[in-house]
Order: sequence, then C-alpha cells, then structure tokens
Amino acid sequence: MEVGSKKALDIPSALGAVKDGDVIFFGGFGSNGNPSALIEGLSKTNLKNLTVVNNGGGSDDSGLGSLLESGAIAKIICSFPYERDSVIFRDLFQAGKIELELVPQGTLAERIRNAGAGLGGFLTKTGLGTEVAQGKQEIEVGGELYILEKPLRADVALLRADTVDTRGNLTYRGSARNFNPVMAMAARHTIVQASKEVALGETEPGVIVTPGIYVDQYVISGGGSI
Amino acid sequence: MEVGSKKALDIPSALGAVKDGDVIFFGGFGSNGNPSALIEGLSKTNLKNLTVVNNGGGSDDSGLGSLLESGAIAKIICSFPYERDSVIFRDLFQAGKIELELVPQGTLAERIRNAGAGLGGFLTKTGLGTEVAQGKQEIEVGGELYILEKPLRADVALLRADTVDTRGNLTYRGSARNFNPVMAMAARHTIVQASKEVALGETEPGVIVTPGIYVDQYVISGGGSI
Amino acid sequence: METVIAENLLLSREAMAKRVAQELQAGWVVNLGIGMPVLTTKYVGADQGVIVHSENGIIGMGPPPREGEEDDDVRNAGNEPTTLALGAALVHQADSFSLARGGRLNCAVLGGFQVSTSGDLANWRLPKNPTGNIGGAMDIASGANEVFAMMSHLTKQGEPKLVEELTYPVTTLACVTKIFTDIAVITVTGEGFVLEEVASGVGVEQVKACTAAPLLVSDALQDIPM
Amino acid sequence: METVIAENLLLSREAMAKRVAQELQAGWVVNLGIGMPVLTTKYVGADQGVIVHSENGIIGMGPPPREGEEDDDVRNAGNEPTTLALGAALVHQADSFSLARGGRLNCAVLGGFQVSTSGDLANWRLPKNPTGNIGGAMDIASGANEVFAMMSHLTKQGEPKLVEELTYPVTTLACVTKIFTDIAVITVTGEGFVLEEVASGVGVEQVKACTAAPLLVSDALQDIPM
Repeated sequence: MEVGSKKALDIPSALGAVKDGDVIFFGGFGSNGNPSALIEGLSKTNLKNLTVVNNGGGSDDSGLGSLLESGAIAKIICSFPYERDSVIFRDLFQAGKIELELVPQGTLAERIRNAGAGLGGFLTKTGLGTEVAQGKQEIEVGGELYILEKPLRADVALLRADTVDTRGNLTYRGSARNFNPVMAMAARHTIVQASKEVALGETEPGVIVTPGIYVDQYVISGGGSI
Repeated sequence: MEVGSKKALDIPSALGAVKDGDVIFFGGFGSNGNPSALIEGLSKTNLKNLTVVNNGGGSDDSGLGSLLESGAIAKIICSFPYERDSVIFRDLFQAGKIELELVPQGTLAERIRNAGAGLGGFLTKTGLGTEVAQGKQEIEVGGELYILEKPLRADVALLRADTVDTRGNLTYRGSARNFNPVMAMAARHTIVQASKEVALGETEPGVIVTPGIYVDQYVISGGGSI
Repeated sequence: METVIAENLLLSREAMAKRVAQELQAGWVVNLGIGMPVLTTKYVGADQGVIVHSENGIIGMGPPPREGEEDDDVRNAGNEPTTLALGAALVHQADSFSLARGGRLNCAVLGGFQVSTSGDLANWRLPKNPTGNIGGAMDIASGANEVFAMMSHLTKQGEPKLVEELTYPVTTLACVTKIFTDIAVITVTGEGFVLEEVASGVGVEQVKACTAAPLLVSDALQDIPM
Repeated sequence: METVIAENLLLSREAMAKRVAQELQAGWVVNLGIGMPVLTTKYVGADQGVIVHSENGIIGMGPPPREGEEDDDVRNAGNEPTTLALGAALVHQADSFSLARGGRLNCAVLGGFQVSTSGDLANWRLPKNPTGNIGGAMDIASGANEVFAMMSHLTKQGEPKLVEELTYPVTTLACVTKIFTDIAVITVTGEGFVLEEVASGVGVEQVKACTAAPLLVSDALQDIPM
C-alpha cells in the first residue's frame, strides 16, 4: 500500500465504514459487475437493519442471498425481486420479514444518478397509470403528464471495477459497468472491489469511467464476474 | 464513403438537414470542442430565424460571430453571453435584435441531458432566490425547496469529436468533450465534425463516449480546437 | 375450444424468434426483453443492419457465444453470456435507460401476460402474487416507438392473453403495436386486433376462439413465413 | 477615506493567488473560477494533494503549460491553455456539474462584485447592465461546501465590495465562507465579517474604512503571510 493510496488493508477493514441501519448500494446486474467478495465480507459481519439497493432480489447462491439469510437486511429497493433461484428473498418477503420497494429499472438508475447530480428529483412518464404511480405527485409540463420521482442516495456503495489506480480512478469491463458508475456518484462512502491495480496515470484521462474523487477505498480481488 | 457509412459528401450536403426556424445545439466551450467548420458552413447558407444553444454568446472571430452578423439567429440560449470580444452579440442584444435566454451552465447541461434522457424536467437548487428563478415553479421535496427546470431539445446538433467510425461512434480529446456528448443525445438530427475517421471496431466498445446511434452524419475536418 | 390446437401446430420458441427477427428493419435500434425475446439475437443476421440494445448497457449486442467462448463480463439482461457485435458501445445503466426513454428505440420486443385491444401491456405481476418483476419493461415500453409483444397465445391454463381490457396489473398503457404468438401475428390498431398471419395448419376460427376480444382479419392474411 | 491605501501596499493578483493556494488543503477537490481564481493553479504544488476541478470537464487540472507546449484541446474554463495533472479524469459537462452540485467540491474560489455579511454572493451582473455572465457560478456556489470570494477590496470606482446587504443581483445566497482581497483575509461568520489577516503596512482602521459593514477583528489577527 503506497502512501496516499486508497487501497484498504483487507476487506474487513474496508467494511469498517459500514454501520447498522445504513443504506447500501450493491453494484452489478445479477452476477455481472457485482462486488461478490465485498458482499461475502459483509455477510460475515454482525450488521443489522440494512437497506440494500440492488437491481434484483438476489439469487440464493449469491452474496446477497447469504446476507438475506443472516437477517441483516430490513429492506430491499430493486426492480427485479424474483431473480432466478431467489427462494430466500421470496420466503422472507412472503413471511413479512423484509420490506420491498419496487422501482422500475430505468427509474432506479435515474434516481441514483439524480442524487449523485445533487438534484431534488425528476419527471418521468415511466409508471404512469400503473401501481408504481400510486402515492406519487403528478406534474404537467408542456401539456404532458409526468410522475415526480425522488433522488436515492446511500451511506455506502459496494462496487465492482476492472482497473483501479491509487487515486481510485476506475474502468469497467464489458457489461460489468451497469449500475456501478452512477452508484459511485451517489454514496457518501464508496468501496470498490477491482480486478487489477494500475499505476496512477496509466489509464488515459479520457478512458477513466469513474473519477477517483468518487472512490474512498478499494480492494483487489479476482478477475471477471463470478 | 463506404456503403452504410454516415459520412456526408461534404459540409453543405450535411447541413441540408437544417431548416429555417430550427433550434440548433453548438457543441464546445469557447473554441474548445467547437465545430468551427460546420458553423462556418452554416454562415454561408441563407437560413433564418434560428435559435442557437451554445455555452457562450460567441466571440466576434468565431463561426457564431459570423452567423450572428448575418442575421440568421433570432435567439441564443446560453450561460455566458459576453465572451471575450463578443461585440457583435452585445450590439445585437442591446439593439433588441436578438432574444437571449440566460441559463446557469450546470442547468443548461442538465436540461439538455434531461431531454436526451426522455424526461420531463428536474429539480435543482441552482438559481434559488435569484433572477433565474423568476417565473419558474418551486417544489418542496423532503423539506427542501427546488426550482423545476425543463428539458431542452434541439432539431439539429452540430458537434465536434476527435475520432469517428462509419457508424458514428465518437471519442473526444481533452476538454473538447464538454457539451458534445449530452447534445448528441438530445437532438433530432446530429452532425459531427471529427478530426479522424477510424474503422468500425477500431475503438474499444468501452472507450466510445458517444454511441453511434446518436449520430446521423459526419464530416472530417482538421485536428484540434481552433 | 381454447385448447383444440394440436401441439405440433404451435410455433416453437425458436420459430417465433425467427419470425420476429424477420420483422426487424435495417437501421433499427431494438431492445429484446429477457427470456423468449432475447432468443431473437440468434436469428438477427450480422448484415441485417439491426443494432440490438441490452438494458444493462450494451448498444450492439451480438448472438450468444459459442460454447467455451463465454466472457463472464459480457452478459445480456437475463445475465446469460452474450457477445458484442462489431461497432458495439458500452454505457452505464442511467445512459442505457436514457436511450430507452429518449425515443432512440425503434422497437422493443417484450414478453407479455396480457395485451388489450388498445395496446395496453401487462407483463410484470400475476394478480395472485404480492409482487413481481418490473425490470426495465416499464421504461422500455414507455419509450420505444413500437412495442412487439412476443408470447404464447394462451396461458398454461388455456386462458386467452389477448383481451378487451387488462385484468392483470398494467406495465404500460397503449404501447403494443404488434403481437407475435405461437399461432398468429396480429397488429394492434385503432380499431382493435387485426389478424395478419396464422401458423400453418391453424384456422382463423381457431385463432378467434383463442382470443378474448374481437379479431378482424386482414385482407392480406397469410401463413406465418418460415 | 476609501482610496487612502497606497497602491504599493495592495497585493498583486499573483500575491493573492499565492495566498489562496496556501489555503487549499490536502485531499480537497477545488473549483477555481475564471480570471483571478484560476491563477491559483500556478501556485498549487503538485505534492499539495489538491485536485483542481475545471467546470468544462477536467478533474485534476494542472498549472498553465510552458510556452510552446500548449495543447489546443486542453483548456480551462476561461478557454486558456492548461494542463492535465497526473491522475486526471475527463468528463462531459453534465457529469462535471453533477460533481459541483453533488457536494463533491470541498471548496470553490470565485470572483465577486459584492459579498454580504450573511455570505450572499453577487458576481454575474452589474445593476446598470441588461444582462451578464452567469457561467457555472450559480451551480458551483450552490453546491460547494465552502466558497471563497477572491476579489479586490474596492471597485475601480472606490466603492466597498463587502456590504451589509447586496445591492447587485444575487448569484447565490449564504454561500461565501471566506474572502481574500488585495488588503485582507476575512471570514464570514454568523456574527458578520471577521478580519483575520491584513496586508503588510495596511492598518485595521483602513480596512474598516474600506468595508461597508461592521468588521470584527480576530484575536489572532496577523499579516497576510507572503
């Protein structure tokens, strides 16, 4: 660990920033771009009452599955609760042991991005005339009706990247990019699981996808989605 | 010009898509990333009653300056009307010969991005308590007051890129990126002035900044900002 | 009457995917939903001029990889291995849905539980279930210029999926333009459903019996081309 | 009384930039406005641990280039040639302002026409002018954690710029935390202006005479270190 580097000593020390009751972003889309080692680390802590923001409800064999089973999660905010083989989530939900906030996927991504952009909400047509619109303010602009959706921020983001430099500048591989860049922008504290560490300046400034100012700590773990 | 390529025969033919009364985005920030050859081409047409969206009011020695002088522009939407040496704009404005919509720069970028994202507006604190807030709806979210700002789209975008492939996938150099990527997303028809043409597939998918689906035509002209 | 159609006359999922692939026009940007719709990638020719969008951030998705050539970081929206077509670009989730909501999808092919005569689509929650998977469907169906519903004509219980009014929770109102089932191709018009094509060996009266809404018959009615 | 301070006692623009540079702390992300503030880049040490943000999309701006080493595509917000520091990242205009509004700027240094005792900033339009340059100032001043106003103590006409209430159009309310002038360093507190430092050879009574609001004097008052 070089001086001034954001590299964490290990996963447990990086996860020391997470507190009971935190709202936590999990990057990824299914297993693709999901910070599996960090989530596995989280499932070994005794944290309680977490709210997890993740695209899906978690397959049983994923880190999110273990975390659900441990009872650490009080609420999930997602677009796709019943992933293939997500019996743990289903059972908890049907038993009333976990709260679910169901959000259309584009609205979910945009709510996160809106928080990261320091805004107070946005108007979308997505969900008009559906259950999703219930309880939300509708606003007319230019003769068209929209739903007001609100920003979604987190205390901590656990993300997955391909390369990281000591300042935390990130690149992603293939479709493992997905939710990771917007989540980095909207969390108070961002921890990244990257496949490879590179020297500062090795990644061209124009090729960096997530600027290091959005990253607090990183660990190096494995390559590719699991 | 290969088959299926979006390369235009020349600048005048590319500009054939522009009509009287159009709203036109000009990419760039001052001369940096500004599609000078396309704007110069525009100043040689007989188009009238254009609305131009540009960060600034145009220096006298820029393409925008010539275009202002020609009387083609009825309105400018910008954040910084008095650029260094922008006497032409100043004179027209003071004579009441051109309309000005002054927009804070972050709001301008976000209004364009909001249009490109298919949304109906967003809430920002920028401009609260200032002249900018006059006539705009204020909305409270979570006990905080925001201004509702509306999407800004264009009929045509004239943009500047570094590399382009035959499908229109773009990369930018240095700070010449600025407004270009968001403008590409929010225009009905996008014309690009690029420095270099590359083969399809030559730019890594993860390094492309503007996907080719946002580009309708391109011309190759010069290198570097002028 | 509903289940009178012999199993061997029903189009297979693969045959339906082939038929949908024929419908995709050169120059189109198309989103293919998870499950049956995404099978269509197998039958879209590399020279067909179609750009396939995957909601998890791929613009230019190719066919499934050959066995042994899977890349763990290149997945489709169902988290299955896929490939990048020549000229593909990668974006994050918020940019991916900007494209979808922003009017850049010429067409989306989505699965369906029910479609009404006015083109309302239901595909996210069965009425008996407490919740369901929205995923990207609401955003994509709201934003795409045309929505193709691709589904079996009847439920597993033999109930018609083409109905006068939805009885399932709505995904998006008035969005479906064409329906591809295992026995028919049907357009959704201002005057209700119009039968355009039938599976070889299936009679018009059989399709009518399997449809819980008035079904007009096109003057150009033909067999589904295989 | 206002103009009693001898010309040779006034800090030069360069001296003011040196003083502001000293104030920037390791780990800070700092936006430097066009004109005098951006001069500060000349005096920020490469090892000072400060990341300079330029609104036109640079995160990690370096000092001005040496003569002959200018890159036309690397410009600051004043469209002047600049450089990229080691580890810089480039983003588009909407992402650049996401950073600014999103609470990622520890500090912004902006020019000022007037600052009020409650920290209201005026810097975009002179009352006599029909319009003015907003640029990025409203977004940046709204979003930054601290705003430093960097300006001459008096206008060219000898009018005080530090006032009880703004008489010029407001840029952003209650944002300025510290003021760096050519004769003093002043903090903006709940109890009004507090004089922290004076230029060598300038008396406290002179600063008071040049300030159109009550001016408390810090117990730790010292000369501006040079």
